[in-house]
Amino acid sequence: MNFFGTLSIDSFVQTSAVAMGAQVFVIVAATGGVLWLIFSGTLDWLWREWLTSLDHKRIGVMYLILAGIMGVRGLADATLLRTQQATAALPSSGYLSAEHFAEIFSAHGVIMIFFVAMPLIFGLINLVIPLQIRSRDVAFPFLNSLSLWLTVAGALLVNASLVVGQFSAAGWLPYPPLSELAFSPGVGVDYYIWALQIAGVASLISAINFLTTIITMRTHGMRLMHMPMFTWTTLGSMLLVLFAFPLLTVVLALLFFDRALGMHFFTSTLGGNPMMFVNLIWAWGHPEVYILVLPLFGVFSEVVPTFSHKKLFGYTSMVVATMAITALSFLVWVHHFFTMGAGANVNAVFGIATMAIAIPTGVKIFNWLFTMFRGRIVFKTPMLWFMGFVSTFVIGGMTGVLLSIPGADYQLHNSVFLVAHFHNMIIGGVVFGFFAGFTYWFPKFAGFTLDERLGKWAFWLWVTGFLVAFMPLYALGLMGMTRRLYVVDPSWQPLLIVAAVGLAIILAAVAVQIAQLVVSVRNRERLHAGHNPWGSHAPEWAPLPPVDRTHNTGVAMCIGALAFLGGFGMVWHMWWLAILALAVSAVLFILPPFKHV
Amino acid sequence: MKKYLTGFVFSVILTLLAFWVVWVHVASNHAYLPHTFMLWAVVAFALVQLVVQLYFFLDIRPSRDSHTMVPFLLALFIIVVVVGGSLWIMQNLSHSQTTPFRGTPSPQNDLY
Amino acid sequence: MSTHQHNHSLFGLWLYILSDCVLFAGLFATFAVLRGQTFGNLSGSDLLHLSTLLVQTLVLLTSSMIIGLTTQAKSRGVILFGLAATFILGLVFIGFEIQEFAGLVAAGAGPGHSAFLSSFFVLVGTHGLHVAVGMLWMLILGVQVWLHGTTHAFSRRLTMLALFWHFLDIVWIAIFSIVYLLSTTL
Amino acid sequence: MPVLFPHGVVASQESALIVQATLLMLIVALPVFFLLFYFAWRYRASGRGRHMPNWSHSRFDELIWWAVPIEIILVLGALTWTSTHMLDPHKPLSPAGDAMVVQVVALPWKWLFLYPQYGIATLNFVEIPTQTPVEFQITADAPMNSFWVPALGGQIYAMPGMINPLRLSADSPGDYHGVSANYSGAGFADMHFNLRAASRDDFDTWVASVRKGKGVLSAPVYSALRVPGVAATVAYARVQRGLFDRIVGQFLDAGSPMRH
Repeated sequence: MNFFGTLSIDSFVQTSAVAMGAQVFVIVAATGGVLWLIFSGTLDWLWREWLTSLDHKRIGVMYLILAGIMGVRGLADATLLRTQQATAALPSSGYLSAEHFAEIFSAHGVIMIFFVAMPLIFGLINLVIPLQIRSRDVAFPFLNSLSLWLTVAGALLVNASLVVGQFSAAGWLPYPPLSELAFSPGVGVDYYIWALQIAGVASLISAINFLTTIITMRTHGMRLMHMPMFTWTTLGSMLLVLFAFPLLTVVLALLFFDRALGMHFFTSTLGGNPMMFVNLIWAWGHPEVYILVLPLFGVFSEVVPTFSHKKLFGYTSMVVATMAITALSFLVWVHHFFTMGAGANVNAVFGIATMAIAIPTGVKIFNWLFTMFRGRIVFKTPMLWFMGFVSTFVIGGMTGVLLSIPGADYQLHNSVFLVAHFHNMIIGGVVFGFFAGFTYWFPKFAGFTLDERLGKWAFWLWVTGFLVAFMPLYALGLMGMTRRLYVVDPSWQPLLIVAAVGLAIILAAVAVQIAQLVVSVRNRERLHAGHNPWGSHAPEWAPLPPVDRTHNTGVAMCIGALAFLGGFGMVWHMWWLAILALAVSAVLFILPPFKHV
Repeated sequence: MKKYLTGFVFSVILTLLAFWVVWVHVASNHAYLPHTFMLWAVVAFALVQLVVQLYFFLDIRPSRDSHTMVPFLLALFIIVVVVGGSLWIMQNLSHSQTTPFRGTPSPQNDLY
Repeated sequence: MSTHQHNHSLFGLWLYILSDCVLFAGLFATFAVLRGQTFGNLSGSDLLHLSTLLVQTLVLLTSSMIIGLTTQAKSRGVILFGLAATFILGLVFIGFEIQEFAGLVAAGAGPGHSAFLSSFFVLVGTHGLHVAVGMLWMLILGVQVWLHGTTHAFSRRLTMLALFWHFLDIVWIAIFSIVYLLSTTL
Repeated sequence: MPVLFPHGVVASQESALIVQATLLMLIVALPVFFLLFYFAWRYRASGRGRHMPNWSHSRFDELIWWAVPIEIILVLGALTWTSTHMLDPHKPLSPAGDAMVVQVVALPWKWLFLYPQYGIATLNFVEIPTQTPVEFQITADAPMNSFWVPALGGQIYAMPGMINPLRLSADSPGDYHGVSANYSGAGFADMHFNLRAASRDDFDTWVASVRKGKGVLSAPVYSALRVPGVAATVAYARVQRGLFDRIVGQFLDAGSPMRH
């Protein structure tokens, strides 16, 4: 038994210049960051005020910072993908190898979903939910901190793969048998499994935490049907996490057993069934989409009334629609694999169930529109994001319904039409929704608003960039271009170049947003906002009594660090390390109750 | 106190009944009790025991507060959907795709 | 600790248990799909040993009742006795399971030998792992009550443990019925 | 745009379905766009629109936007049910059962086509007669792939141990692009093939010319194809008997009752 498992000095050798560049960058950035912290003397402050904090607001901010950092990584991946496809029209093969391209598109998807979108919504939820239900904090502050640090551990594992070994090259959902040992012998898929396994546990803990908070800690007199819409949609989203993530845990564990212990769940040999993986992972994967988008629906239900100076139209309908979406999202997962060969009955039933989700979603949109009706609409940036959201989301919704008709899906599935569709939903829904919520609630926490002029610039650049980057992909899909191609047919090149320009515009938008933050902080005196700058009637804006400082603990962060080590041990088959990390975490987790019995 | 003992007695009886059915079936070399009867009997005993334990051990009853019941019912719904759905889908997938040589002997591969 | 905290933790645990039920549902679905894939190795009916299984089942059932009764007890001695009894019964249960697994592996029917065996080992093993975690929890509570006696926080934790343990017994109903007893219908 | 301007009966039905469904959805989508921008303009703060800050529900209005989407989805649902059964890739195109059979094996990273009725095989290209229903029987000896010829009709997955049927037919002679649509490893981008649809006479001439060739698809030749890599186009004059069955059968359990 080797002490270092399968890890050897060769594991550090990267094959391409781009990969080596990334490796050096991560090492330099990590050591640079740590050295700066130590020598600038901020480490102590950081530790005391932030890293060990159990305050939901600070945890929320740290989630957002994590999402920001990982977002930069995800965008860098996107840039590599877009430039490769724009330049690699045959006979040219671009600058990335097929394997490296595959690693990048896999990492891009994983990072954007698990380490950008999820932290973004958990960040917002952490910041706002306790204020909205007017409770002192969440139900389990320690578990809240633990969730954060486990998510960070997962994110670190993904980035560690840049330095040691490589990341999965089997796509963001690694279908077997490609992801089995026979076809993916490296550690890439194992990194994937453990990064997601750890982040998945974090999400599950958060879900329990926020459900308990919302159900048991609402302020006196706030009945369920008095809850603000953001609280309602968060409730729906967290119920989905609670019941969907165990399926992810199962499917990843089984894949790991196949790979590490020679079992046969999803292999094509000895009776394993790869289709079962596809079935199970989408039983998680579809609800996951609604986990991401539901809270942002809630954000718009807060933003639209505020800026229309009017009450939200059809509160009861909104609640019913939210819960309908929650329940329906568990009934549709087959639409991700209509083309696997199930019979017409199965496909039709799940196709129709999928379309049914368009009903409550449509109702929500009409309710927002009729909140604007006979209002006094002020177009501050959050409201602009809403306009951008509806305009793009309706397109995405229509293409989504197309994909849910099996007969049409046979021609659209796995093409870049599909890629355009889900980016349409995630960017138009989740990203724009987040920006609306972020701009809207920012003054509540910072005491000043964000610069409006730069905000509007960012908005227009984002919308333009999005349209330029993704509308061509719809057309390319209809031209028969499949996803995940590292070299492309020359006839597709012009539109791919347009898409790359679109990405450049999005990058410019992100740059403007960073500038907006910096400028706003510098002009905070001028942008100073009272306790309720938008004149909202929602409960989170009412002044709160000062909160007594919660006590701090570094235990959660230590468990996070151990989870990273344990995951690393699992990836490299250093079983002793994994067991040790688990045992120490268990002790750390068990000990506190002994102290205050 | 009483509820645990009642639940226990009921559970023991139901367990023994389920085992007895299978035992009769096995001991008679599958002659007694048809397959389908046994299948439904075992499933029925399990379901009843499930309800018994939920009721007597976990205190799950319709009068419980909605905080407990709503997530419970939702979980039940999802379990039915996931298990039932998976079985239906997987069954359908393997039925609608044909595999060759019905009944022919094993293709022990002399291929390679 | 206030009764408020009591509600939180118990409700949180309840949510966790429901979530865990879905985890088991995933494993059951996998088992059901793969159970015919024996590839010449042992099949479900080969694994059925009615007498051992009955003993195992009754042991777990009894332990579930005992932990339930223990939550009603007031004195430290009775509680310690209840915890110890449950722990020992859990140990017996796990012992049977380890014996079964070891026997299978020795007979060349380990989890890597067919899809059916993989799904069998993982489903039953996951339940066993939960039982082991429950026993660790019991051990911790035992030490706590031994050191500090029964406090309010302690009885909250004991209630939670009992809830968890009952849940494991319920999962076992599904396992002995579906995995073992129904294997004869295959 | 082969998806919207197809050359096969199946693809034509599928593209018609795409167009129909899109038009149906516009019934909701266009009003949404109109209302969004109209309300935004009409009720802007500096505008003259009436302000009713407390008007927040109207049972009648809400009924309309629950009812209208429900009805559209009912229509779309009916369309989905019928079209899914009509376009079921497993359903024969003609009732007579006179389809030509092409067995397809997705290999790492090439496509192998066997013509059981003619005893020939081709690698990385396939030829079929026009105006004839063709039944592709698709399997894989590789990770999951998806067999897709956009101009002729929708795709279906190629998986080890399974035979997934896909019925297509070409209206007019021509060369159509075929691809794998499901990522299957490093050589995935090279996993495309040309599908040539030729008139019956040209097709028969082609078959005869292939038969005159030398290449034999024997077990050793097939073993070499299983090695991951990209390959050129090849035509085989003869094929070892039972090859396809054994390719599929290697993943199956002979004694298992689950085998159908």
